[in-house]
Amino acid sequence: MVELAPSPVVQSAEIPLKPESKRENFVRAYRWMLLARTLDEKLAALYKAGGKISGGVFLGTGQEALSTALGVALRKGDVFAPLIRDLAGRLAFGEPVLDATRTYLGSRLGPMRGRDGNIHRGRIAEGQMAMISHLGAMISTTAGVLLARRMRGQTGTVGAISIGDGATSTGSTHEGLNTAAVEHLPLVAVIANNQYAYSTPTSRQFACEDLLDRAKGYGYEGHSVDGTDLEACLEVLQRAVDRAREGHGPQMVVARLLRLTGHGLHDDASYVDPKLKASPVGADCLRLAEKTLLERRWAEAKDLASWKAECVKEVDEAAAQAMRDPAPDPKLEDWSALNEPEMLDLGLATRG
Amino acid sequence: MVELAPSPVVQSAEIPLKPESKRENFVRAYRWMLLARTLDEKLAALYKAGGKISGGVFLGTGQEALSTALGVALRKGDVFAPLIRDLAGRLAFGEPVLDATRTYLGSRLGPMRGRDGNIHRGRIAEGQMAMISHLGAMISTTAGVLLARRMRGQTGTVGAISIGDGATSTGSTHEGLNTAAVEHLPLVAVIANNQYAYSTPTSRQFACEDLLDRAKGYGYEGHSVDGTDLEACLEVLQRAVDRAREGHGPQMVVARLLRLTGHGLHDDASYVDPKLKASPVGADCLRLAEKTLLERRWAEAKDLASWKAECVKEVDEAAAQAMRDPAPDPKLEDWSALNEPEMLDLGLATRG
Amino acid sequence: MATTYLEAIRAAQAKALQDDERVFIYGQDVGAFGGAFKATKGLAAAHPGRVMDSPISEDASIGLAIGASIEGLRPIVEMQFADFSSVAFSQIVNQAATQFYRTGVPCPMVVRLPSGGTPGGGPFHSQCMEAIYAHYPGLVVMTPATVEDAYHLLLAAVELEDPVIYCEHKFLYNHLKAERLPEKSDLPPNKARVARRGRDATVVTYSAMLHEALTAAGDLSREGWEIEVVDLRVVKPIDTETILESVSRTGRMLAVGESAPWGGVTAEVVARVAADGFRFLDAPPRRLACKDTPVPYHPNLWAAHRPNAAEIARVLREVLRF
Amino acid sequence: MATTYLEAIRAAQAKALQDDERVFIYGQDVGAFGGAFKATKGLAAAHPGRVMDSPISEDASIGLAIGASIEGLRPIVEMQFADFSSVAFSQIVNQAATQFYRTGVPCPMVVRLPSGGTPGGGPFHSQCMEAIYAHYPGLVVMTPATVEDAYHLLLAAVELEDPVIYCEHKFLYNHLKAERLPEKSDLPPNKARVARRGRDATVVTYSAMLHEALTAAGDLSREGWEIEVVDLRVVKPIDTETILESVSRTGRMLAVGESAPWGGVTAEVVARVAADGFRFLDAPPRRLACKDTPVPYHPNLWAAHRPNAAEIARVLREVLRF
Ligand SMILES: Cc1ncc(C[n+]2csc(CCOP(=O)(O)OP(=O)(O)O)c2C)c(N)n1
Ligand SMILES: Cc1ncc(C[n+]2csc(CCOP(=O)(O)OP(=O)(O)O)c2C)c(N)n1
Ligand SMILES: [Mg+2]
Ligand SMILES: [Mg+2]
Repeated sequence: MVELAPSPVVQSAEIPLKPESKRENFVRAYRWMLLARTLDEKLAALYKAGGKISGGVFLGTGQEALSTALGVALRKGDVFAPLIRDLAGRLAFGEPVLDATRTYLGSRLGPMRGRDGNIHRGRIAEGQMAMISHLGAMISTTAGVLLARRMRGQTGTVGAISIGDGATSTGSTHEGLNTAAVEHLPLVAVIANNQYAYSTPTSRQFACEDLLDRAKGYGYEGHSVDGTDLEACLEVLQRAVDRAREGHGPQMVVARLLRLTGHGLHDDASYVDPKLKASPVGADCLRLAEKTLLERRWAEAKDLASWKAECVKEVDEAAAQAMRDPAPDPKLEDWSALNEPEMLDLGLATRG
Repeated sequence: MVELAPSPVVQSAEIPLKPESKRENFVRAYRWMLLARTLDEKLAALYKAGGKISGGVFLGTGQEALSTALGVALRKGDVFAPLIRDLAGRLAFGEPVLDATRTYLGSRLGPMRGRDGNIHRGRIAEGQMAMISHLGAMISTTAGVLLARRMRGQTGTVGAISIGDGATSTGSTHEGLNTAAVEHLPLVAVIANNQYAYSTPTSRQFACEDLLDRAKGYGYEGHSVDGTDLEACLEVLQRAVDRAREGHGPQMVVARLLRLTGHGLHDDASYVDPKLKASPVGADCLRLAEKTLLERRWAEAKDLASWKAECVKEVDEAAAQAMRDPAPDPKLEDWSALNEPEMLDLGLATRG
Repeated sequence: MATTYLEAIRAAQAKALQDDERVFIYGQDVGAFGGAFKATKGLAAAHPGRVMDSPISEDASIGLAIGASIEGLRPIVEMQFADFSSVAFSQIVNQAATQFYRTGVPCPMVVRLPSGGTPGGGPFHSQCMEAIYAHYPGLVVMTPATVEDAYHLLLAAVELEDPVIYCEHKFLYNHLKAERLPEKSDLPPNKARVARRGRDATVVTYSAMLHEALTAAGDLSREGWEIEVVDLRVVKPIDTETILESVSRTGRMLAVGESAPWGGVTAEVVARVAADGFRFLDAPPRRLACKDTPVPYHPNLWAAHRPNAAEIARVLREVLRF
Repeated sequence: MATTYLEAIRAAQAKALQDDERVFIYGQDVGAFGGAFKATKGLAAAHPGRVMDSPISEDASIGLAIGASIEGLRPIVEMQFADFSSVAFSQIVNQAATQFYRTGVPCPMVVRLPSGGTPGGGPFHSQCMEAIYAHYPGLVVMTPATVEDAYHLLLAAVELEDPVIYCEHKFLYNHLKAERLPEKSDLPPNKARVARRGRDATVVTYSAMLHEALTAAGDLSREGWEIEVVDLRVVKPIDTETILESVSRTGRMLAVGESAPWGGVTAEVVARVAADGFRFLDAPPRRLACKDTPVPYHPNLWAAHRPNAAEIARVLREVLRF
């Protein structure tokens, strides 16, 4: 996908959009969504083929509009702590496709060097946080990055964190959200309410009418959005990111959508309520975006086809590259969890 | 204080109060407050005398109206997880004065047998939870008691938990409050916003305008109350407890007041903003209640004096008793943390 | 039809629900879905209202179980992975573990921890936390290595009047099979098992490492060595008696565990043998643990990170030749 | 004027703030109030904006420090009591400890844990958690026993490119005094100290127990025994070399720690000595820990719960007479 210019949305934060740029914006976002969907499909195929991918594969199917909208609303230099369904947002924020394929396919050359896997990848120097599994943990960590920047006098930066409806129940999420508010940090907390946490419906997760009701209780500005609607997502996420950047303190975005896949690929999601699937919340944001593109004549069917072909090509190349890469070699590892073992390690040799 | 009949407020949950019972109610509550204040004063004197009390002493000064109101609104058979400033509520809920003096003064005969101290005391069989220090931990535990009762078909029971403004920041509080809501349990969560958590003002604790804003986000019915006003407290706490008992799910009460003492007796609280002290929030609920009693002719000065004398007598006797009690003796301890050590313990004898 | 280790865990829970109306199960996705690993499959349907999905709130889940326990019920809490019990750590070690000592009111409950490494599991889905919980007074920590023990220890855990941390090993879930589940255990829960008789050295181990040790013992027997293998079954309290009895006959010992090398069960076992069985020892007691890093994700690295049969055999040869 | 252990901790933080602009302090009541124990007294005024009160959110406080650390700052987080770090356990062991290994980005930060028992402290204000954190790969765990070490190890902790759990003992805060704080430490942070030279047996210990051990050694010297006392200073990594060197001369050893008897530093030390110093041992290596219950509140019980000089002397006599 080298043809794409660097995300122009950076400017959109400063200059109101002209009608042309609205189209440009939408098309660009759509193409990130398409790339993410294509990569997810590839990973699914590789996983199902067996033997190529170790560990779980967690797809973002149905959440690409929301995730992309966040990714494009952020600028280079911002910080982004994605969660498991944020492939689209990662790509839009600047993560190379090769980082994903390398991590999933066990290349030694991926950002985690085989030490951690799959969705846990990140590049801290690029502001791409490398999540730990414990849901909510990355919120305070992202707040810490923002606090450090403020202490050093660096301004204009935004941090974004992404969580699901289920993760709202963790103590870590609560403490992280609250701490960011106390520090009045430019944090954007995006909650993808995709109706399930693994198999657990929201009725077993919280008892409020709308998760957005929590915004006030934390002292966040709140934004609601239909997560199936790319246009709405682009607008709302941009607004939230802008508000944070302009110093209005932390922002909470709650999106309604449905997870259109199992929790992971091992899960057939047979427990998902068919009524939800049939309802508007169950719509596929990618298909809706395509409909919009065609209806508004922002693209023709052949454009869609050729963009898809480009995505397939990029993804296939990245997968092929990752498979040619060397695997991690235990003999090349230093097997130290400390950065300065030489300074401290005297005889921690209880292995054999 | 044996003269006091068992709290008649049990009935008030069923029968609307007649004007006479309003007075009775107020007087009874005032006398619990007075007893708590008297006991707190005694403990403070003993602590300052030195050598008599080990560990910290945390007073409820200024929070007696709120705490008492909760204690009297509960019935025998309910569950109450008090926090550090709830001496008044404990007494009103049925804790003997001797439990407090024995625990503070290191008697072996106290409910904790010297194994845990002071504010950590409790009698689980009486529904008096024995708190651990970790703020928020008792919320889910109280929810668990309520859940167990419901599973066994026991109805009509209410559980109450008490926390401070500072404790709202813990993950444990969040998880506990949310879990109770998901289970729609008859829990009453009383938040005493006394403006400080140790030395930390609320501005460093949360960024919402009012902690009550959190009620909606958790799906609680919310109640606000002026914690300096006994009458208001009696009314609001009774309403909250009634609503929970009648099946309306968890209730949140947020009280405004000021901690009129140090965090513990070791703390002179010199950091407390003098403006707050001078403001209505800084009023002493006990003095206000006395004013009301006199103004309404519900009592005369000599009644107050004689009630006080009774309290002093009861407290002095309990303190004297506790001091005559034997201290814990390590030789009489079995030094086992397991209930069935004999079943499992084979050779855990690494001591010497 | 053979029963797997995982099926044994499910069967034990089914029996506990059946036999004891105080029992209930609580945890993420344990209800209709049957749990992330299917350890509670079918139980919600068979016991309506007694197998409940929790929010993603491990701290509150343990707190809730403590409350239910002191109120007379017998909760079994499933953690989705042992690793996530870290956010319930305070409730486990500070409240559940201290309840009986502080108040005199027992706190019987079982916390099931799907533990241990599998290829691709990575740093947050592979942890062994038995040593963490064993360090705290007031907890019993079980680490079944066999299908039979998975079943009988879990039943014993439910019956015990104390909080039990039950560490079930994910690597064994479907790998390990038994012909049938015996009605009764051949051993009470407080005894270690001599899993293989030997003469020349003793390996003390537990959980998945038992099988690596047995393989190593098999390999060494072809070299003429007879290795005795002791399966601890329960790591707190530890059955020191059985260990010492074994070492008194073999004179040599190696402790093997999958968790981190600083501390852990291996340190505890070696320290006990050194203190109480010094006179039996003909060679230094040794330890084998995983490497001192987080559990790596990639299967190549994972395989090198954990102890395995070849390495156990290698160290045993050193012990034997001392 | 003499400096206390607590003042040394404050002085080290003052110096770190002064010398390194990346340093900041974060924790409950550490700002204007100066901390529950006054370990940060005056620092907020001297360094505006760099000593910050946190909400009561230990998990978020550690998470925040991790974020600031990977962004290039050097946070010092004060836990009000070590016991409350239990609610930040996951962030410490799962995020701070794994950060460098997983990402290659170092995570230098210091978590100060006011640790250990005092009369009346009770189960939740007395814990020693060094063994819990030492078990996890990726952390350095310091346990200063002297005023000088309180100062120099804290400065070393701030400089180190790894996360450090700094266990300061509350019992020593005001009891322990030194004439002056030397400019430089006589030892690098990776070396244990021979705190007392001896010939007949070695006590390996750390933190507050050092002083009990020294008292015991003094008492035994009046009986004609010369006890060597090794102060570990840092319990992860452990300086095995110094321990073995000592045991090679004395032939006997006792490990003493204040924390719980299952596992802990004492198990790790005995296991190392047994494995690597077996040939030096003339008697079984022994351990002494607290009793296997929560730390009791009442001073009578507390005094019997922890090891003390008399008991150390008693066990040492057994070791000596073996
Ligand atoms: C503290 C914690 N407990 C349990 C898990 C296991 N887990 C991983 S994802 C998940 C469900 C998350 O649901 P949600 O937050 O709604 O995100 P979604 O998968 O729907 O995108 C669970 C329970 C975890 N990662 N962390
Ligand atoms: C998890 C946790 N962290 C820290 C503490 C130490 N601590 C005890 S009371 C307290 C302040 C509590 O403030 P608040 O909740 O407002 O109650 P108040 O004292 O004002 O009644 C703190 C920080 C604790 N008990 N638990
Ligand atoms: Mg979800
Ligand atoms: Mg307060």
